[in-house]
Amino acid sequence: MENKRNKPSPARFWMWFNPIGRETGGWAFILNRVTALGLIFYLFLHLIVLGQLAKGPEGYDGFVALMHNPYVIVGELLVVAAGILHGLNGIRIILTTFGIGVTYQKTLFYTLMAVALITILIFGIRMFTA
Amino acid sequence: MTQTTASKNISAPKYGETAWLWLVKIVTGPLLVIFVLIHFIVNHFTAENGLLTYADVIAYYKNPLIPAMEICFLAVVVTHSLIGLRGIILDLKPSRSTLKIVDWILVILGVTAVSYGTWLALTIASTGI
Amino acid sequence: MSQNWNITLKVSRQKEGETPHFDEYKMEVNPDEYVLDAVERVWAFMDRTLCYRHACHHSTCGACGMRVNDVEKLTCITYIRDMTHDGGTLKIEPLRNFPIISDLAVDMGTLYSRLESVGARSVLPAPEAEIENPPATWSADDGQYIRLADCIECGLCISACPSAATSDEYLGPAILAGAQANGLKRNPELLALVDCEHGVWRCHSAFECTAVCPSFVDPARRIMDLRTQIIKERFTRLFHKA
Amino acid sequence: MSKPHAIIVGAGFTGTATAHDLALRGFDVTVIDRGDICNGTSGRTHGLLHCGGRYAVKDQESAIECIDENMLLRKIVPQAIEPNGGLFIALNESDLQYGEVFIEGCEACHIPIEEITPQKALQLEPNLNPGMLAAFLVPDGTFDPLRLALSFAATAKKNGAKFRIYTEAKSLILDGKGTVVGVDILDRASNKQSELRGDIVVNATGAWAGEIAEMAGADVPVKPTPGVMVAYEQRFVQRAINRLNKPGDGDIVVPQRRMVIVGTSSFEVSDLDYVPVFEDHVKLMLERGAELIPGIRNAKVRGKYMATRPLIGGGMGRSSARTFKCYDHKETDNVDGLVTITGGKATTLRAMAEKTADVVCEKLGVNTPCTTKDVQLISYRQYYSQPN
Repeated sequence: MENKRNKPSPARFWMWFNPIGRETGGWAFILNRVTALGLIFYLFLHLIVLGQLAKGPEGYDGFVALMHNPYVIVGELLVVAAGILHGLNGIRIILTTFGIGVTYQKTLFYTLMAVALITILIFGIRMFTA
Repeated sequence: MTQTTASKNISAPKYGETAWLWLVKIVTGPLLVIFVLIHFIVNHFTAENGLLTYADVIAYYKNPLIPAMEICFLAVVVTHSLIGLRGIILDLKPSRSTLKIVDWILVILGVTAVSYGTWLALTIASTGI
Repeated sequence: MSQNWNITLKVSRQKEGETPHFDEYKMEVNPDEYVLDAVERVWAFMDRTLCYRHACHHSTCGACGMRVNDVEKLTCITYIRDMTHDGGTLKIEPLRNFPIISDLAVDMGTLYSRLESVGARSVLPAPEAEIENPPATWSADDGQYIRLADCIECGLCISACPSAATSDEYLGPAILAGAQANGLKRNPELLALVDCEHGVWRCHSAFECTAVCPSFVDPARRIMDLRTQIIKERFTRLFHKA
Repeated sequence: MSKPHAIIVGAGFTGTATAHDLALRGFDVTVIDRGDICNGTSGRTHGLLHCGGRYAVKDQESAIECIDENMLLRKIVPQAIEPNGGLFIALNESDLQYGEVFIEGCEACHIPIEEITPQKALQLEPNLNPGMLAAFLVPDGTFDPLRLALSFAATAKKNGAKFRIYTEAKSLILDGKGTVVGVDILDRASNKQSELRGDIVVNATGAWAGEIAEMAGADVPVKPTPGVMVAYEQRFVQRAINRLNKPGDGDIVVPQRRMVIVGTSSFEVSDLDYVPVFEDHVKLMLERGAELIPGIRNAKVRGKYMATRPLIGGGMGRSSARTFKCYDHKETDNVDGLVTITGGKATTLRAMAEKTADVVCEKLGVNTPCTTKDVQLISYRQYYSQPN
């Protein structure tokens, strides 16, 4: 009587992103995975876009002109935010992984996220006022 | 005697070996934080309003330290992200053969990205001269 | 003192060949009763077809793990008061990541077999069983006291772990914790098991295992400790190659 | 036609142990239970592996069974037992007086006890009531209820026994001549009914034994007697602590993982399937437990629960003997093909199984002796990996 109901399966990958009933560490995991995927996507997009530089001044300057679009700036802010969140959360993972602050991992997470929020805010203000 | 068994288990290469990969990911993480910081600080000080024109970028790349740093940055960020991506794919329970293919794709992708980036940085740096 | 509450139990039901659905049962409870008492009353007085696992009713056997309002709980020690309110609902579901036998009963076979394969010991001498804050005046020969160690093999951690949701090959928190407690130094053969693609490196530090563990095991800490041990051992090997 | 088929109803202590015994004697064994292993009384014991001291004065038959089985279980199933010993402590004059008959009783039942000074007892167990007047070291132990049963079940499975859990006995099949020839079963996981035929049906349902026997018109004089237990969130002692007096309410404290469990009370019920945990009994456990270990008063409650003992014989509550009894219903009710085992307690599960298997073998003319005294049980976890 092979029973497959409720068994782990790759098809249930959305469970990674399900925050219902989860705790601090679980939210941190979701945040980290979402930002990781976003940043990987951005990394390759960024490389392709920078290829414009090789085409000389016309291509690049034309492209930069497009970048002043406020929607694009919001997108850029998202990238910056993702980088900050992933980076600071990464610090928590490294520390706990070597046994440092395991018992304080929740406090650590909240502190780092507070720092992240402030930094993102500063970046946001600068980017929209520049 | 326990030592010999330990060494046997530990040194026997296993496919999907992740101890070293994991360590590389852990080490490249803080490196990236540092790189990003440098990137922003240097960016901010060398170009007042950011690298917004082609000319700015060319001027920025005149300092030979800049393309060197950017290439290192790229290598580290590609390594970190592709090891991370492999970690996520591992969660999807790939078969041994699938994982082998995934590994090859990731390696090719990584090498291509870094070579392309290096070529790009060097091209820009040489344009300026 | 405490007034009774009227609550609704929303119980996940699934017999062989059926698709899962919820059945609702309204009942009056004392909020200081346990969730398992309410489930047991559904079976005793309302619906004899309900299947669920339970045995010791005091957090020793690990049989009664369920998801209560989306959180993994050992239902025999979970007060109804802590999970809902007067007029509220208790949503009861089986643990995730285990095959369902029927309704709330799941098959723990893989968990038990894997715990066996890492030699997780259920009975240990007291000092090895890591009692935090032991009585101040323990005598020197405490080593003779054998005690049933803390992991009750309830599977809550496996159900809560995001890495375990997509791959049944990942050993999972309870098993890695069992290996750590058993000791890599004492059992070097365990290295091969925990240091591989389905072992400690698949943990993504979500700490959910520790958050839901009802029994002081702290699997996340143990997984972190295994990693440090393995990396240290690898460096030692690297520089002592014969 | 080769092997006789025994159906065991109930997968608690007696059911799993009897399955183990019969499997070793070459039977085809099928165990059915409406729940999982140990979902009834067995799972909910406090886990005291009795040395017999508790019964040494009034119920020496039980006491001797206990000490013999205690020593045996330590050898055959160490994976589920903490052999840490126990203490009987006296707190007042009445306890001290009881101490005298206790010593005699233990001698008569060959239970090795050692009187130690209260100072020495406090050295061993610093959390005991410092006002104790006398203390005796005894060879008690503690066991993990589910894992003890699983060890027997695993070994039975290894020897070919089959376990059908979530399978309820709806009725007994009679052949028209008053002989039980099988069980009508309901697979509760699939909601399918079917017939299970066997050469003998063993009713190992403990407190529920009367209900099953009645299906064949047979009678079992079992008196279900629930008791309340309370688990506290600190392991105050390493040994089982007993009050040195006649068995009474809340006079045992048993360490279990990071807890201690105080038990038990004693009352009677009519509906066995759900017995509430009465608050006044919980309070009584606290009061009585705190007499033995004052720290309990400030400890957090981890669990409150109850279990229904299957008491047999004519007595009331605590005065009933704690020994077990095996009924061949051919002799008691002229119903063939049905054997009931009930009474007793966890400590004597192996002996109960031996007795039951002896009766079954005699009825079916099987001549294989019992070997469970010498067979080491396999890991409880293998219950899940052994083929079913």
